[in-house]
Amino acid sequence: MAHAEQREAPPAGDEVAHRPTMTRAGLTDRLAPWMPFLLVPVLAVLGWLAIPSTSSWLTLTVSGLAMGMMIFIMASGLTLVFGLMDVINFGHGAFVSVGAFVGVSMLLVLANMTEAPSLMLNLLAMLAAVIAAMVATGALGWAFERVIVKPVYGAHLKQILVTMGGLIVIEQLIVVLWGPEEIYILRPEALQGAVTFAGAALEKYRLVAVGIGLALFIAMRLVLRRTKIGLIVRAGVENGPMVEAMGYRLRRVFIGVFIAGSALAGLGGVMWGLYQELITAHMGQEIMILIFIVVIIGGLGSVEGCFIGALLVGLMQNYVAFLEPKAALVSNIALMVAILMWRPQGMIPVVKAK
Amino acid sequence: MTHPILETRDLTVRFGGHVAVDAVSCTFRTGELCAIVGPNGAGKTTYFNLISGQIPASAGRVVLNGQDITRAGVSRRCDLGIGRAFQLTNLFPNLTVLENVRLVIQSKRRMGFALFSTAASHVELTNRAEEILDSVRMMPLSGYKVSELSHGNQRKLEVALLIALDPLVYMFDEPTAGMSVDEAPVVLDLIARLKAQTDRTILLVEHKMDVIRSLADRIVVLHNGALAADGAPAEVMASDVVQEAYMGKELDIA
Amino acid sequence: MPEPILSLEGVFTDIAQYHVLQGVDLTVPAGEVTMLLGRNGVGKTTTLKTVMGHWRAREGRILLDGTDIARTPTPDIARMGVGYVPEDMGIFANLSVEENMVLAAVTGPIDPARRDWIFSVFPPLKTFWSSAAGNLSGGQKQMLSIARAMIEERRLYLIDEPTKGLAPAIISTMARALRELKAQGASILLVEQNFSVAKALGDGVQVMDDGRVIWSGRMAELAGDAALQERLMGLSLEGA
Amino acid sequence: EIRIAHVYGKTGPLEAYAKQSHDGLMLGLEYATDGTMEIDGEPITVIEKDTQLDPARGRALLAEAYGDDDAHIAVGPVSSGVALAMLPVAQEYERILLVEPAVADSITGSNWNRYIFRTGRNSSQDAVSNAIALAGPDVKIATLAQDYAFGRDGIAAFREALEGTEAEIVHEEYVPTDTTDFTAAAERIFNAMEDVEGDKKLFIVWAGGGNPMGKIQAMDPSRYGIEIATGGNILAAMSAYKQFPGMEGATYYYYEIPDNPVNDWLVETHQERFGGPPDFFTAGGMAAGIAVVEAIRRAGSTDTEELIATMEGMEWETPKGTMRFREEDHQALQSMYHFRIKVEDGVEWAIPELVRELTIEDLPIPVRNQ
Amino acid sequence: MLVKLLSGDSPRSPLLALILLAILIALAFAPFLFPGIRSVDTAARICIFIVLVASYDLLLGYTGIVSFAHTMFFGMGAYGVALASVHMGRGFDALAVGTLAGAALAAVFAFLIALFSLRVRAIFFAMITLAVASAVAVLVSQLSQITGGEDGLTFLIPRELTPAFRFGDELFGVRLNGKLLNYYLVFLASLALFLLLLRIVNSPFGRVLQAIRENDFRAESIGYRVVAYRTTATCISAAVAAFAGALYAVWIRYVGPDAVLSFDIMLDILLMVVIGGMGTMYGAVIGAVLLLIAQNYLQELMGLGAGAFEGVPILPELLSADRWLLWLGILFVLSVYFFPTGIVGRLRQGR
Ligand SMILES: Nc1ncnc2c1ncn2[C@@H]1O[C@H](COP(=O)(O)OP(=O)(O)OP(=O)(O)O)[C@@H](O)[C@H]1O
Ligand SMILES: Nc1ncnc2c1ncn2[C@@H]1O[C@H](COP(=O)(O)OP(=O)(O)OP(=O)(O)O)[C@@H](O)[C@H]1O
Ligand SMILES: [Mg+2]
Ligand SMILES: [Mg+2]
Repeated sequence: MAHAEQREAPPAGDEVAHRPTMTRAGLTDRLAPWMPFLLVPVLAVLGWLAIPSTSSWLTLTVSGLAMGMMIFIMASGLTLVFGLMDVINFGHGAFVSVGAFVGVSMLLVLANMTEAPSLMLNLLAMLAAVIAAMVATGALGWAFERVIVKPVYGAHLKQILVTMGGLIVIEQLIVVLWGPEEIYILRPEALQGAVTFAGAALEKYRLVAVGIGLALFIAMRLVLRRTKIGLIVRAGVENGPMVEAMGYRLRRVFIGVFIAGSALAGLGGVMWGLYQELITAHMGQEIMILIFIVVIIGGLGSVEGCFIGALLVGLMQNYVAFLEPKAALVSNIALMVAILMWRPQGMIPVVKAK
Repeated sequence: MTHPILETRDLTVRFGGHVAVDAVSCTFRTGELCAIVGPNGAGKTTYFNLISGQIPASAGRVVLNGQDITRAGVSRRCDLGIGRAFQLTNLFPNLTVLENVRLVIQSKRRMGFALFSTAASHVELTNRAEEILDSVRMMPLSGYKVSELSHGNQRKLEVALLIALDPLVYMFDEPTAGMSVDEAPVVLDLIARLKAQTDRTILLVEHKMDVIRSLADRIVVLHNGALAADGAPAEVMASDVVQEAYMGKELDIA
Repeated sequence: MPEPILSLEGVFTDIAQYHVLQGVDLTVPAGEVTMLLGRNGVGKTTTLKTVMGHWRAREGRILLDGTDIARTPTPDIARMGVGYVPEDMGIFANLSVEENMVLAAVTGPIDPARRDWIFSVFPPLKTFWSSAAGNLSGGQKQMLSIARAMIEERRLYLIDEPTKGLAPAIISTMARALRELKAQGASILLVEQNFSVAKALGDGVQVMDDGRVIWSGRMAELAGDAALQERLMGLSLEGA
Repeated sequence: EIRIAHVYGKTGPLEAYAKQSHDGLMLGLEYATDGTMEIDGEPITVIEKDTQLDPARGRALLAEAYGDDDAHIAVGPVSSGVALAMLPVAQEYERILLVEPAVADSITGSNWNRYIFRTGRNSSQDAVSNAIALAGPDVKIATLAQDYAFGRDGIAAFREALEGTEAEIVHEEYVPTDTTDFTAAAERIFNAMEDVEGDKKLFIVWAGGGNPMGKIQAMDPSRYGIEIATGGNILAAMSAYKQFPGMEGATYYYYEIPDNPVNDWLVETHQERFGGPPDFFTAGGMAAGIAVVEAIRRAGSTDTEELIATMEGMEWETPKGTMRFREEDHQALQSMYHFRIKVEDGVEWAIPELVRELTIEDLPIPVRNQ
Repeated sequence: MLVKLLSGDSPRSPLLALILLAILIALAFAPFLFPGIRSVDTAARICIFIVLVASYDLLLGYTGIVSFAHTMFFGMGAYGVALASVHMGRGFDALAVGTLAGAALAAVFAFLIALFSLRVRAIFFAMITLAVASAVAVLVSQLSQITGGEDGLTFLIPRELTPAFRFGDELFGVRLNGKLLNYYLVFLASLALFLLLLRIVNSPFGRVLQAIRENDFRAESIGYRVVAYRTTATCISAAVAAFAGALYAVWIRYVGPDAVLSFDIMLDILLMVVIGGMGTMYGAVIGAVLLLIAQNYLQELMGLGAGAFEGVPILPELLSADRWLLWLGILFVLSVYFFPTGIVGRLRQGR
């Protein structure tokens, strides 16, 4: 299917040798790349058919999509690092926690801004918290890459172990620095409560998540499409020495990507911490399985896939929990299994060939 | 000698819109050595892949000894007697050279599921493996890990594995590419000896004309995925397709 | 003889516990095609990799235009104008042909004129421009690998067995392309097993055995002397 | 020498609780011995063991405490799962295990043996006191709990306690323990309660992180006239109650509520030493510490049988007033506190103001170990 | 004879041989050499974990399958024994039935999961197992009527295996009671299982697994049905893990999600395999011994350390016994640094 669309007509030259036989690809072949994008609306329609009350369906759908955005924010860094650099960073969860702690500490310092009933001030405070968290986790990511990840590029298993070790160390350092108690925090004043429309209620905070999630998605796509960075990293994972032999300083690019991934985790941490209104050193670790599921069904490393995967998970969770709470437990796993049966490489695989 | 062993009927594979192998029908007979030639990207390796089962056919059939194996898996076809060496080296990199060969013999003798005897106790396997390594002059390297071999030696091992497998149909994909001038004859010699063993069939993809001239009983030309010519070496070599599309202008630049 | 662009002086390289290169002395004169010949496993590839900095020389000097690059990081060596075609082709299978080429153009976007020139040498690259490089045929991969090195002008090309797996027609166009490179002023160090290609292209020759250069001279000398060939490579090359 | 082993989940997710519990225990020992840390001239040694919240490790450590260290009495642990695993060890070694603060009913219920005592409250005490606090004419209650034994038992006890009152449960909702998004659960509850007439309340039983209260509140349950209610919690968690001024429920401890000399000493000493008020599990730990000293002092020996005889029915003073080990199941009966939330500026958490002390007599706690 | 028992897979390093011998002797005579409840308990855990880790090594080191579901199989064995003992009453028949049922269930599960590895990439498979294992753990805690939920199950084992059973007085100061018998049951069963695994990895079958790990594509094309081999290996590995779980249940007489199903155990196993050296079997022995001793005694050691640095600002805080996890994490990282091929690999390289 790689040849489904030829950019240019075969060369005109007089060479008889190179004119491979081309036929038009079948409809299914041409539709295939778009299938994942259709899944979200399909799922929403299925939900609408299954759920009797429309206002309930609306609440569930909108808040499910918003939850998906939040998950996407947390997963984006992982898919970047996992997909581009082929590094399984179990420590990602710890970065989420650190982001939450730094961000929340910042918010506690800026209490007068968060408690003021002004949306502007509140958002400014959040911005400050996010920046602080991203700087902190970015810096931590830099150290993590240098000390922990660098020796294990290419070895998945060792990555799992070493980053797991890093996870424990970071969590413990959080406990040393912030103490073992969980920290409760209220969202900024203007972001508490919900907006109601058509009998459905949506937390205001989720709207913020939607905004940030969309912005992030677009920004990531632009960077990866418009620059060589994505290419360098993907090629570097496959054959690092060759990339260097072309003249790229692979190390620097790798560090940069890792820092970016970690900073995104920090952003996710602030968002998640404020959503939970309760932060613990383990919070990142607890959400990791969900994040992994999203990244995997997306197709390791694809930002689009991760985005769709997150939305699907958000919707699925809400629908199933509403229809049959008992099944909520396995809904994500079932979703993952189903998608992998359909597309063993995830919905939008980045890896095209062996 | 004239007994047909392997046959492909309208064998076709499409990658999206690209027809890489286009309705190739061809019959191979026991005891013959058939060279398959064609420009780069003509579909030779893909044709091999279809026969040995690495990729599923989009249409058409593969028949071995009268049995339709179009749907059979790779290992099943191997059991039935199709053996394959790869164009790009494809070995067990962290095992020793000897172990690589032993594994093949072990498979040939169907001992893979022996759970409770130690591998070391099967001396006969080791002996046979050493014999084969000796025949390709690789005995001195038997203790090396494959990843420590130079490229040319890996190519030789690739050939050795196929010989160890001893299938009914041998498929060589450019066996001498990257081999130095003094090594290539060793391998070609081996192939010639296989050919002398009249109950084996050999399919050989090669770009070196002199090799083909000296070994082949018959030449099949693939071009843009389709069968372009099939016949005795001399007449096929002289045909227009081959001259134009394949040979190009000979290296007359000296 | 012109100034050497690359010279190796007494280079020793170890890989793990093996002493692979054992004092390689070798020069590549500027503007020439130098052939590096030798049997399997004598260290040709290792020599190229040592120049690129993939393996590090334990001892000895590697001079590129007079600067010792024995300790220079690989990317810097590449940016000094060295193009490298590795033996295993180093294709990025997960990227498309286009992406492979875009990466290879280090200094900026691909120059369309140069791209078209490459298309004329290797037409299949044009056909499969946007498909995954991992799906190319063996010979097509080989073309891509060479094309990547040629996409920008370099001063020195290190090319490891470029003709393996190529059909005769493509070999002759490739030979033509290498000559054009030479005409543009580039120098080439070429490892080759196909002696007719070597003979057609080479100006100078270095023959390796056992981790050393055991003979060096002009191509004409070697090509005309069957006894010398027999002595150096264990076989007269003309017939093969 | 009197050896007391404190076997508890010092490290791991419940580390914060563990620390409170241990501080409380030490303060209790100190208070009961007037700072000498001696009982009748015998010095007390406290041996600490960390279960890391692993039940198997808990068993091994308890065995070690009794066997290798020859502890006379063991106190702990934090987690119910670990506690249940440890119970048979006490029986095997025929030594006392004083459970604090693990809450599962079955510790002094179906899995009980005669070597087990508990100073902490059990789930029934929580449930019954909350039922009393919430009950009233025409009260209709929906419940939300985690879908596992602890959550289901808690609701069952709550339902039982409501029997005979005018209140009634109209909907029970259970969600997986690790739920983070409560939209669906809330929606189900709203749908179920929408058409119910009366004084509608949503009672939440939740252990560990997750904080469903705030999230459900954000969905504006007042649209349907539903009020949220829940029991007390540690101080840090009480900050989330600030969104619920006026909410009622029942709690186990809040440092400003009990009015007795033990609590006064505790609050003062704790402020001094740790720079903050004592919390939930500090009070429990202290009750256990005092109980140990009292029991040994009254028995005049560390012999297990004599201790059991002394402790059955023993009454002693704790920060929560007088507690009594019930003879049948060795559960410490104690007061609980019906509260109403008040929000005050400058206090980090919401303050549960005492509405009524629910004394031992007010609380019909079922005996479940028969 | 000895070589034969080891299936011809000698330690290939004098130091390693010495260490292994020392471990064998220490475990064989643990109750006499290190009397004390804690130390015997540690010894028994070490025995059981050696088997568990070795069975994982069969999967990971020899077959190249990364699975996070190994504790699930371990748990099945343990729950098998527990449920059988609860329902059939205490007795050896219950132990046998429970063990076999657990192992059979584990094998069936392994078979089903292994079918997945057909379709998906290795790392995807790892994540699937992770998700399935966590779902099973939650399921076990939800099905409290059957499994005892979070609280787990406590049960009685045959009296002959408990301290209450005496069969003599004292030997070298050690009481001859059922606990001792229990220890030797664990020890001998573990030894037998370990030798069995050693034999399997050195059999022709084991070689095929290695080939598949190296290059499954090529293994298929020389005639090995990769799926069949992978599945068989997964099933064997799962069954042995279940046996280990059964032994564990017999030893601690309690099962519960935290004790036999938790992800922490999975991590421990992984760490043990990697520190010890993947694909060596002996690595399992070294890894298990090292890590369990660290886990059991690191805290004490650190307590001493913290005491020594009293007065220095942050140091005691970092060295406090409660921060032992921090140091374990650091150990994780360092060990992968300094023993990239594991301790066994390092010893075999010389140096
Ligand atoms: N998996 C695949 N997906 C898409 N296209 C493929 C795939 N495999 C092969 N092709 C295409 O099919 C064509 C035939 O490839 P094949 O490898 O069979 O050529 P070949 O005749 O062996 O050439 P060479 O002599 O260069 O090895 C090539 O153009 C290649 O790009
Ligand atoms: N990664 C490695 N580890 C150990 N030894 C190696 C490694 N790579 C190469 N060698 C050894 O170094 C020697 C030289 O190898 P090299 O690849 O340079 O040979 P070559 O001259 O390029 O041969 P060929 O013509 O076969 O490509 C060989 O003997 C080979 O076994
Ligand atoms: Mg080919
Ligand atoms: Mg080479």
